[in-house]
Amino acid sequence: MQAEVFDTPDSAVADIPDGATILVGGFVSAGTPSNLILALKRSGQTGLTAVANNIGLGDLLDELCEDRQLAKVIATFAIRASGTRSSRFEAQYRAGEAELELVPQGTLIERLRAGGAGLGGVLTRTGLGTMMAEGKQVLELDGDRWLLERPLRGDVALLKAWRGDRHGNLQYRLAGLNFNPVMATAADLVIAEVEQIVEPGEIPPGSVGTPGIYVDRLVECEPVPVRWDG
Amino acid sequence: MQAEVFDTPDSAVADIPDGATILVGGFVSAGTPSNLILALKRSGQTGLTAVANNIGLGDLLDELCEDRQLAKVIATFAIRASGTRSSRFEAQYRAGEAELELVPQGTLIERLRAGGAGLGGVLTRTGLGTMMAEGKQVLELDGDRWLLERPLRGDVALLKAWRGDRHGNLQYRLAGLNFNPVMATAADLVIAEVEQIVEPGEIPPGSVGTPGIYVDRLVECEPVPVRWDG
Amino acid sequence: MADRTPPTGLSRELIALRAAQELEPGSVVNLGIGLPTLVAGFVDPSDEILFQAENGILGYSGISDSEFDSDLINAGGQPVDLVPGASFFDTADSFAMIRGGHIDAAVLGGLQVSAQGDLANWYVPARGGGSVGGAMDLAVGARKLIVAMAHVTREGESRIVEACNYPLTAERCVDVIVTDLAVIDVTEHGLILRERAPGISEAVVEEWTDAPLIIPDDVPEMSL
Amino acid sequence: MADRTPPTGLSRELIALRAAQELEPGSVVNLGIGLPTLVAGFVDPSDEILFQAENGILGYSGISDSEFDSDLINAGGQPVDLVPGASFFDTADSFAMIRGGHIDAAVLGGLQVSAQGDLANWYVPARGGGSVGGAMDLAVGARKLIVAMAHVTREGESRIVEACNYPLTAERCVDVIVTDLAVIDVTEHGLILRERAPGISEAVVEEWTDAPLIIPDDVPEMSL
Repeated sequence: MQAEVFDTPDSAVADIPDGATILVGGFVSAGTPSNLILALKRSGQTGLTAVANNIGLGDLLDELCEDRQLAKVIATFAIRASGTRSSRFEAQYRAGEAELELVPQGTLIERLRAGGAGLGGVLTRTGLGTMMAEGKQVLELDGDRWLLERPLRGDVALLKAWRGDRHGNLQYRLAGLNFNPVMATAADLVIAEVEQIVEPGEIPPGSVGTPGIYVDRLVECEPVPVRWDG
Repeated sequence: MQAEVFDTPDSAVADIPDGATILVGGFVSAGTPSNLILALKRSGQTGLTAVANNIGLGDLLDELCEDRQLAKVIATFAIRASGTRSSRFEAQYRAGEAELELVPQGTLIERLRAGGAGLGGVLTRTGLGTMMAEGKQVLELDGDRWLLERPLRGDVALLKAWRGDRHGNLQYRLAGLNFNPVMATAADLVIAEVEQIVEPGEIPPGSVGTPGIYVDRLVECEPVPVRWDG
Repeated sequence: MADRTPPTGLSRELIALRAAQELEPGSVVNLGIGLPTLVAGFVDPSDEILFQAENGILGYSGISDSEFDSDLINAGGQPVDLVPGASFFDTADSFAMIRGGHIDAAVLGGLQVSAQGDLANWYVPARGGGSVGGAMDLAVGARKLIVAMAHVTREGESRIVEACNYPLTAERCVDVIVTDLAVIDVTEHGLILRERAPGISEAVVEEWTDAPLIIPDDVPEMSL
Repeated sequence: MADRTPPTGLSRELIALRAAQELEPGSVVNLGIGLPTLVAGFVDPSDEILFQAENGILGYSGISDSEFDSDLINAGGQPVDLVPGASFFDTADSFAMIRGGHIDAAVLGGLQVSAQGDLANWYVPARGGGSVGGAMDLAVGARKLIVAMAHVTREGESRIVEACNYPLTAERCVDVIVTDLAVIDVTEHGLILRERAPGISEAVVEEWTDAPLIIPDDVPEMSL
């Protein structure tokens, strides 16, 4: 149950196939695997589906649109409400070159959690009576109506943590957790960039945010500075 | 959002009404609110439903059967497989004086989580084709069969943590987490016994196991030594 | 309607200030992106209001002036300061908190609010695509939902309507509407005008509200 | 059948030892209560097998001789020692791990296993009530399920049966059965005898197995 340590983010993502579904951790600037995203850009895979909280909001995911690597995005923030600034993804979406599936944030995380936890779905009120309910099963139970949301998984997950050890244990800092711990459970191949690789035991057992068994690959990188200015 | 600090476990549980449904955190000896359970015994409420991982396994929940306070138990471990040792609860269950609802552990925690997280239920394979599926809805989705499990909540939750602060933040130690963090989210009144009450900020923000908004009452007590000898 | 000139009401900052007055001392509050984030700057620290950011923070006090830390931001990407007793958690736990009814109040922006309290705030049909974020979960889960928005669009159309023609965020979820012109309660009897912005008459509010509005006697001006 | 004397096979400890041999180096393993907990004592530390306890520990090495700490126990309530790189989590995360297919193997006790690999291990009809614990989730979620049990009941009845008459834990979940008499694989072709306990013949295993058993040529004795 050792995680494989890679020397560079490029080598860690090199064998991701075209057409893969990739879960990308992070929330705007926090806990976002920007080194791995940039490596994916250099690596040049195409036809990818990205599952992430946001695209084009200070994250670097939008960089993957420069060479049209993204066929589809599943996200909660994708198109800015005001038209004053636009992302590459927005342009490709409007041109019909990339698909968008918008998912409420609490539903996105529950679908990912279900995918990682072996659940067949969850019932939520979120989205009832809205466009999000279109084509979805509604259950009426004891007089309440619930939307059935199905699991979501990735072929690959790209994560960012603070520290990692050779067992794959990850420790997050501050609000860097967000989507990372759940995405770690919901993909076949889990790749994490960390600021520091430490010896097993250096991360206290109570401070492990993602137990090592979920993580397949680790790469130590200086974080890419990212900031969203609205 | 201050948690109310009580001087004694007795005063913290005194106004729990007869007939209440009480979630009891802990797993055998770990993270078990034994002081609060013993206070409930002294307090004498009757007709209670207890939701807990176990009864009669080194925990003190079985003490509540001495004065027949439990009308029903919802648990994962309740009757020992071997008949060599028996609990008071087992005797009352066999005499038809107390009800038992046995729930698989992973289903019990998901039902509680759904109750706390505003979900209407979850779909699991666990229990399909067994007695646990009796009377429950089965959904067939894309060729797979899933058991629909509904949310579970309590009127009261009794928890045990290591440290707590006046905001109600709780920090657990070692394997003392178990059912406590989820139960904290799934009851109307949440009472926690802690070994130590500290100032807000002393528990590092990344080490808070239960955010303070879930906790209504805190009481500092010396833990009751408990051990299960099988 | 588009040929009339909308009245000049409160600034964005004053809408935020007035929305802040709706928050109970000691309550747990989530602020939406945009105008609502300004609300954090207008609460009295002695009220001990605890702000939750859906990206995984409970207990930030406001926007930070310190050096930017990319891992310490609110849901709008802005740097924040923490209060003693703050905590971090992941998105699953954050939305369990939101959807599970553990947030006392949310302040969200709005595009339209209907007479029944339906909210539309995530999708501008003319632009398409949209960004939903946590809005749908907050609208469903927060115990009290305050919508803070301009009363009238730039094109001169009321944002308070009989029925939303923008796609909904959630049905029957809004409790209070705070705009540059008025404070309006959404009740089972309909929309009730509670306060007017300084210098704005009941008649002006009614004129720019495209839904039936109950106007009690002597509607006071806001005290800001 | 009850009037025959069951053969004497492996001790509980040797069943655990043989079950331990089924575990892959580097794998993540959950051990059920009772006999399976003994398995931890029979793995080679250099194999770096990581034990998961469903009460919220990944990475305990075995039963501890140190002073008892009530917060550091496995699912059987026994004190455990941790390996470097261990972690703690709550029950929701623990069963996400189990149900989600992240545990390579589980070793559970059994009351009955059927020819199709159905498992019954939580409810003795004569006693009623029962204790299910995490068994149903482990049976459904573990990638490989090893059942370690006595081949025959004290009353002389085979625990390996055509169809379980005890209430099921899960259907078609068992991969390998390790008993005091034999190692049997559950395959799509049926039950296949892989190994015999020392001194136990194929015929004896067959005699005490109440389900069709495929017996290849030259079934080896276990090497313990």
